[in-house]
Amino acid sequence: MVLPEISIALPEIFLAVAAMALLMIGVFRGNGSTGLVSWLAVLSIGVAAVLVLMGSGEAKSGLSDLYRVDAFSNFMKLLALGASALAVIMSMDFNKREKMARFEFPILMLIAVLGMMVMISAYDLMSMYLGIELMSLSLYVTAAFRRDSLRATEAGLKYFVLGALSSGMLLYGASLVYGFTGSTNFGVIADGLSSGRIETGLGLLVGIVFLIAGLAFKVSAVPFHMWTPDVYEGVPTPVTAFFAAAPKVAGMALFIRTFAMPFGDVVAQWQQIIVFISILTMALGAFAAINQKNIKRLMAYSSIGHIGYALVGLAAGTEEGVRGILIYMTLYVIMNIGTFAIILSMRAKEGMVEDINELAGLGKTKPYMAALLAMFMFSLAGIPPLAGFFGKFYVFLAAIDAGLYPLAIIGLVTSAVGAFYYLRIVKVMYFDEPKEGFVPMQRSMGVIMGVCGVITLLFFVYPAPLLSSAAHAASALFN
Amino acid sequence: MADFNILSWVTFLPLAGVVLIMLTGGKEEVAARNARAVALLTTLVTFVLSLGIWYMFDNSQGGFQMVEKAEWLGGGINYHMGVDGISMLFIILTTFLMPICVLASWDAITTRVREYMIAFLIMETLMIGVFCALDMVMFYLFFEAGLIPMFLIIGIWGGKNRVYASYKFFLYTLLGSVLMLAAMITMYVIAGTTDIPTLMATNFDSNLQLWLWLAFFASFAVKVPMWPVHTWLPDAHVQAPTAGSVILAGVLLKMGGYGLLRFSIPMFPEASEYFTPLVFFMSVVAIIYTSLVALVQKDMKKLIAYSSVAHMGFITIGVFTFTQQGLEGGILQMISHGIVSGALFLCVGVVYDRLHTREIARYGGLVHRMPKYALIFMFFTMATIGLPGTSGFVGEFLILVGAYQVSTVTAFFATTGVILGAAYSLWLYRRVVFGELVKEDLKTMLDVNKREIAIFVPLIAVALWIGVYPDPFLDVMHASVTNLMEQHQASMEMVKSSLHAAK
Amino acid sequence: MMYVLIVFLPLIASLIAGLGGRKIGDRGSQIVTTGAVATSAILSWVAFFQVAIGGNPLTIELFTWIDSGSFDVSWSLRIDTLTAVMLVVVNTVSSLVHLYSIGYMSHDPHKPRFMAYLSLFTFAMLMLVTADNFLQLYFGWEGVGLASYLLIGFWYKKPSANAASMKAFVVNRVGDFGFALGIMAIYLVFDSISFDTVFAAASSEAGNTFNFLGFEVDILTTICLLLFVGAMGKSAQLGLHTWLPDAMEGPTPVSALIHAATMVTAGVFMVARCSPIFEFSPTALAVVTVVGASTAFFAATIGLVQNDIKRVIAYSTCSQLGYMFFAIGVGAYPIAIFHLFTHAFFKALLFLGSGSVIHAVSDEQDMRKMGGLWKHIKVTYIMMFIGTLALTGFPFLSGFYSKDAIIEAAYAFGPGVGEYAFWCGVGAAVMTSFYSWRLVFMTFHGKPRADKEVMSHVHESPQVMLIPLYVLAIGALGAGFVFAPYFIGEHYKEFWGTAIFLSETNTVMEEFHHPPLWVILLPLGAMLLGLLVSWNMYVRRTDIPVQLAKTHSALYQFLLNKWYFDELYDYVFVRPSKWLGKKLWAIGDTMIIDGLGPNGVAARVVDLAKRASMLQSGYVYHYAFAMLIGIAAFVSFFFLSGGGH
Amino acid sequence: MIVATLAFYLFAILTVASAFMVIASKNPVHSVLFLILAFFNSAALFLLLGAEFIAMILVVVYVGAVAVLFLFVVMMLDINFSELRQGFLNYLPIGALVGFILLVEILLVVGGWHLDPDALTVVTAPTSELSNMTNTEQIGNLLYTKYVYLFQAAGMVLLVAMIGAIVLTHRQRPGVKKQVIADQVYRRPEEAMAVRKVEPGQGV
Amino acid sequence: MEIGLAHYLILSAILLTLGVFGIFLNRKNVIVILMSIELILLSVNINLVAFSTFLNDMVGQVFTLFILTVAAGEAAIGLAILVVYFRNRGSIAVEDIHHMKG
Repeated sequence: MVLPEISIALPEIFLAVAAMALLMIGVFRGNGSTGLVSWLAVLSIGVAAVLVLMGSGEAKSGLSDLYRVDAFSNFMKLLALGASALAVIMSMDFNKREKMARFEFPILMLIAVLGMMVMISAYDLMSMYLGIELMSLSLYVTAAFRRDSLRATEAGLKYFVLGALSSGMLLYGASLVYGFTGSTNFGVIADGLSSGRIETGLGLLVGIVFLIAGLAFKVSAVPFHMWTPDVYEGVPTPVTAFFAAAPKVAGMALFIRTFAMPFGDVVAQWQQIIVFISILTMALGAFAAINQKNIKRLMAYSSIGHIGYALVGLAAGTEEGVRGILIYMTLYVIMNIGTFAIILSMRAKEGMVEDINELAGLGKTKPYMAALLAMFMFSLAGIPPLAGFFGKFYVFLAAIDAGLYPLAIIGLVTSAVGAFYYLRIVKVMYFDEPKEGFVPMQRSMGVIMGVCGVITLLFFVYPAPLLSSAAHAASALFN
Repeated sequence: MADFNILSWVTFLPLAGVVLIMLTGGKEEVAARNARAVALLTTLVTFVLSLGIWYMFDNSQGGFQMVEKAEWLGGGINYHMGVDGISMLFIILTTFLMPICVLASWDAITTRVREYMIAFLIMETLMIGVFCALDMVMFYLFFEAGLIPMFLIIGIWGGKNRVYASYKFFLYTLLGSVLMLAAMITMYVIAGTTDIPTLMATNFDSNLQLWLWLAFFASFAVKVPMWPVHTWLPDAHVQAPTAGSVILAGVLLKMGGYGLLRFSIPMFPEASEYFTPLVFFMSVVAIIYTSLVALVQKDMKKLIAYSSVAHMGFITIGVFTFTQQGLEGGILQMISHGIVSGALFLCVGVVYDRLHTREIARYGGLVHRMPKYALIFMFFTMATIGLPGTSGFVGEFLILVGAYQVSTVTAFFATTGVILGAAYSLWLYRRVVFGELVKEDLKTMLDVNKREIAIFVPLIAVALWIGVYPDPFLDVMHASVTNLMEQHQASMEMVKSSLHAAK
Repeated sequence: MMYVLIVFLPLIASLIAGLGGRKIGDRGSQIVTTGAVATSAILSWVAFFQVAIGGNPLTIELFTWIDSGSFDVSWSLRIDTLTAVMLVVVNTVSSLVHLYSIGYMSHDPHKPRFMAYLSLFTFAMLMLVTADNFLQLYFGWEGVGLASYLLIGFWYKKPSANAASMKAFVVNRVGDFGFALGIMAIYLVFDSISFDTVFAAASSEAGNTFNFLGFEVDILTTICLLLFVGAMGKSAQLGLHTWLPDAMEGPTPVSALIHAATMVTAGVFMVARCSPIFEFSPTALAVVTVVGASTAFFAATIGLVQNDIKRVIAYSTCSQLGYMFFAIGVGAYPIAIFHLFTHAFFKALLFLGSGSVIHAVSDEQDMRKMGGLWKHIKVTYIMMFIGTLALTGFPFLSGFYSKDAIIEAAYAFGPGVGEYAFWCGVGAAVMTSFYSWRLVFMTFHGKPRADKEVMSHVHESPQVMLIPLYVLAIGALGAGFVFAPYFIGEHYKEFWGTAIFLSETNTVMEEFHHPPLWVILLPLGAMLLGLLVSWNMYVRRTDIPVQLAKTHSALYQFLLNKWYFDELYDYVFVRPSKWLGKKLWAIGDTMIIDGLGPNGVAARVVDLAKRASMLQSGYVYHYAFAMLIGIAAFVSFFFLSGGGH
Repeated sequence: MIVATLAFYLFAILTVASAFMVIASKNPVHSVLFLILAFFNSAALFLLLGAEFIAMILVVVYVGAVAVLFLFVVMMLDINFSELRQGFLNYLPIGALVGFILLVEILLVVGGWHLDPDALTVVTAPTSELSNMTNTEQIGNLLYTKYVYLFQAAGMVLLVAMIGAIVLTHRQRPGVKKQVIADQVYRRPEEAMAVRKVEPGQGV
Repeated sequence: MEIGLAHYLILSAILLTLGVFGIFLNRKNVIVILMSIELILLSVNINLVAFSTFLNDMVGQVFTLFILTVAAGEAAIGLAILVVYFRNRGSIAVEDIHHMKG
């Protein structure tokens, strides 16, 4: 068990080494090196992405069966890596401007990414736990990174307390699963369940419930979502942007893998719970956002709602469902990054602003930015032909294919309710009288929002690459 | 010409205009002037090109023509375009109204002209796309996407209460169409494709048909709009800028009727048959109810908006008679209503541009200062009343003839709408145009200028043409409508025979 | 070609005058329109002799109109005797009215518009009478409605004119409502709406039934009654007559042309045209008789007390139309058309004459402010006198031939509705005579009641106005005498040819020639009675009317207010509609639909949104508790649903 | 056997009681101390179960490091305990109800656990007889071979914890003199001292 | 009476419940919440070790070891965050932590 075994974890190993190397650079060169470290972090993520791509596409488990690499994991890893890289880029300028530029920040993000990679490839309850903790601990720290801000530290504290509670729940679930199946390995559990060697008693189901609680917390599904709005609002905006994208991807990947692989054969048992969670999540996301005045908080509820839609695909419990989630999450990440690039550019003379009303008249003062934001909002609302629509389409396709008509209809209705608050932003930008405009934005932000915008707008022209790779990735879980 | 994908060209040509407008910069005034010119040019070229569709159209063929097909989303969801006798005229209607809309906004829109024109051109692409699409997902794409530019048009360039109206418009229609989306997905799951011609030939289970029909109806009824889901329309119309109202009344409402023709009837024949009484009831209520409401309106646009609801009630009746006259009348009436009510909104726009109010009581005696305007307005008032010789009559009468064959009660009550229609339209005309010219600010109003005449003349010409010699229009429809009816009858026969077998 | 010209010349003239009126000027448009219509009139006479007297009807198909399945309609000109008669009436009167208008409207600033409207009307009327299918008939029908609307409201400054024009249009629409339903029923039954097809097939449907509004009813009766509703609207029959008196708000030439001679007779024409259907429905004919007779009587009663000179004539028209209808009802279509023909002359004469009077007294229409005018406008006086004689059925004038024939036909029809019609007719004749002479006496005789200023300006009308009077007077004097043999006399069968269909059982046309003597004398007596009473009250002892009005004030008011029809309709239809409209708007739309629908839902959504964000209290322990509740709920779910195994 | 049973009950009851006191005592210092007690008792329970290494680690790591860290922080934050509000009871009924339901349900579930003979066949790393290998050895054997990658990952977690703790709490106060070794090393004689020729009799 | 697995599981369940109670019934200060979390982790550990023993499987104990390691790190970070929060707010009372809500 020497080199061949390692190769499947090459990107992760590279990231770990890179993180430590950057740490040393940072330590030796001090905070003046933040920019350098950030770019190097982006570079490392890029290299990791290349390594992921270079790995063979076929599914295999390794590292003593703790780890699995397949088309699904590759898809999700690339997504998480991409989202993280953009988040790092977006954070640089902000951090410098807000005087919180410290070299540990990109390193923590890098380690969080490492955690996500471990989560995505986890094939054992233990690797799952360690992945989650690696990611979460980094995130707790980044949340409170702006340690002189009351709001950020409060957010960090809340996030930490609830996150720790949730991992406690997850662990308790894991222990029950271990006890009632006799193994922590996904493959063994799956075999046991499908062969009928392990009976699906209440004990296992309660274990699954606790597992769901832990995982649902990570993707912020109702009723385990409560941390999300407060944390999104409190933490520095680039961190919010980061939180809203990559960890969700990783959490969702883990959610899918856990429920498609070890518990794939007991769909009927957990399906109703996921359906229930999904409905609650969609509804809460749609309703609670209506009253928000802070755009970050609004985006928090928006992301809750979107997770609800993605969970619709999981509730279907089919390959189509997973494909739907993959498409959904990809488009969600793109729209979200784009939106946050704009939020990060909401800078008045006095500094950053987060009130939605500050956007008033943006259609006049900054027409292109407004157009992009409007597009993201319509896309998030799922209005065709923008990309967001296709995500919803495939998710609900899976739900209806699985016969979950009420779920699909409730979901679609809540999406109409949700459109209400997305429209409000458009309304503020275009229908209201202009306020004083924002200061010019940074070029990198412009590029990011522009690219995301183009993808969002023109996705419908050439959707095939995403659709086929998502289908390929989904099929890896169901064979 | 064989390889020339004319439908795609017509559909996406307006986007070229969008790009051009985006490229033209410069000072606000210059940019605005350029935007207007480009928009006008683009819409005109599109119109001319769309006439090519008509030229190439084979009247004797009942199926889809000029079909284009390409791989798109995969899994039976393709880029598929084509026209038949039902959809072709709507495309022409759209391209015909667009240059008029651009002209109508020439002076009326002074702020953000570039964005305005861009919104309109995008709107045009989407509207044409709706009528060309032969794939449900594509249809839905175009159908829904139209909400965005319209929302902006109402919200940015609209009247005082525009925010409420635009929200109402957007959310009302969105809520209706998400149900349609659910139904579309269900159909896709069953049939494995979203290809419209294939789905037309697919037989859905009777029970399921009812649900699917209702879901589609939810969307189309809102769009049409039918009573009691019509309340968004008066608000949207009142607040929208003139050209927005024209498009709204002229084309957007037609999408609902077109959808019924394209989906509900051919795909769910049994359900359509089953729900016909409901549709008739709703339509008749719409006709009488909204006519009465129109009678007491104080706002010109609101009155016309309510009259639109009543007219659309006729159309839904016609469509659901499943008779040749009813169906053809319904289609023709949609075209006619597109032109006539559009023209009426333009008429309102003319005086609104001058006095900036739509309150009926603020007007009176306009004929003294604006005889040409009075004549034009009179013509369209008569056309909306359905005076024989104008387009409004032919469609309306065919619908009623069709309805009479199916249900005399429906025809009877629908015909009462003819009386009420005359009452509210003439009442409006009388209050605005006739009477003594007493209000000071009216005394300086100018008659329609050349640009405005250029807007109205084509509309009058077409309205008269359809009224006097509608054959070219009807000829286009015959084959397709016959096709539709035969399909419908065949499936009804099948149901009957299977019922017999079951017994 | 000639026939096409007859129909379309007025349209072309109308377009030239209407759209190019400013270019060619007042004079130009007058010449164009009058010339065109006059040409049409001359051609019409040619046509009359070719078709009616010569007996070769023909149909010219122009081009397809609507073609949808078996619903196939063309624009075409059907010229048979009935049409030819109507062409003559329409074009003759119309060209005279055009000519008259040149004088009458000489002070009006909108002459081209007026002329254009008149020609437009003429065109529509011609389309109506030349129709060879029901839809074209409907086209003309609505077209004349439009022209009538435009002309009544010609003086758009006057609110009363605007109201009257709208009323005319809407009330006519009510009639059209029935007409349209009738056409649809015809199409349903016969699968065609072309006259030839329908008339040929009518007999085969006799006695069959179909479902209408949920009732099984006789097909032909239903169709006939529906069509008759249309005729009632256009011809101002009892119930739908209210618009006609108000229509007098229009310029007087319009009243003469449209509301006396031509348009209002369209209903009569239509029913006559449909004789092949009506003949198979005795029930429908009975209804026509009763309505016609009642109208004749009813309108005459109102005419007794009216003070507006034009309104008197208007009610007279209404009453005369009633005559025509009950003539049809008893099966005497030729007589009805004959009365239509003669009536056109003398009624137009009366209207134009009264127009001349109004013109003379500075646009005053109230007869109470006239009197003693005969010395000042002698020509007009004579003309009016001739018209009155003709109307009241003075022997050997035109009215005598047609009106008496109607009364006799009613008698000949026999008991029941015939008898009712007969007595109504006689009663109406008395009153006709009374109010017609009353008009003459009040206007021309006695002391002048106008003020000095007006009297000093009284003057005879110009020649351009008088020439039409002369021509019409000739018609009023001689039309009956000349044409009676053709229309209703021994040649009537050859004359009408296939244009009018009489069933085999219908022998009225034979029988009315041989009534008892008292029946022949009765109308004459009625006329004399009316004349005498009128002379007594308005020339000899002018205090009687006042006293009568006082002693029978209820009756007087009842008549003066036109049996309170307008008030009744206002109360039953107009107000409730408006009230309902308001309520539907305020309660239906705003409160219920919007309240429960979008606004209500939006409000609930916002409420829910508030609640949802209240859940987010900010306290960590609440959040943790929510998680706990979630877990507890899911675990309980498994326990309750017996999950596992 | 009875000794083992008694021992279990003793330690179990003590664990529960001290756990209860952790959340119930007013003074957080007491809470920490009860926590330590709970850990000790659990360690004893682990011994009863034969997990010696875990028991030891629990005492060493948990009591020795984590609990003491808690204690440090409690002391350091210098909280005025009298001001801490007591809101324990007004929230109790519903919370207790939900918690109680959950507890009962879990008890019902775990009470129904029985050893599935089949399940044993899937065991990943069977425990060997005590005579062959000690518990510590077994763990070591697994940890450094099979689970070495997770072990490394755990190391990363600790690294994060370290970075995090430093990033968050480490402050450089101005005016505090710190030893900068590099500076000291790089210090050259020329900077530190100057050789002056002192003219005799004139002083410096 | 034989001490079976169930006994340990019941003990663990009680500890879990106590830990959970400690989190949401506690109004005093955040440190107690952190301690409650430690209790929950303890209950998990008891579970795992018990299962490990009764399944004759070492994996449970290895898992426990990882949990202990991670828990230590978690505690460190948790306390660090608590400290920075205290520096900003001057209080760690649970009820004071509700700056953001809605």
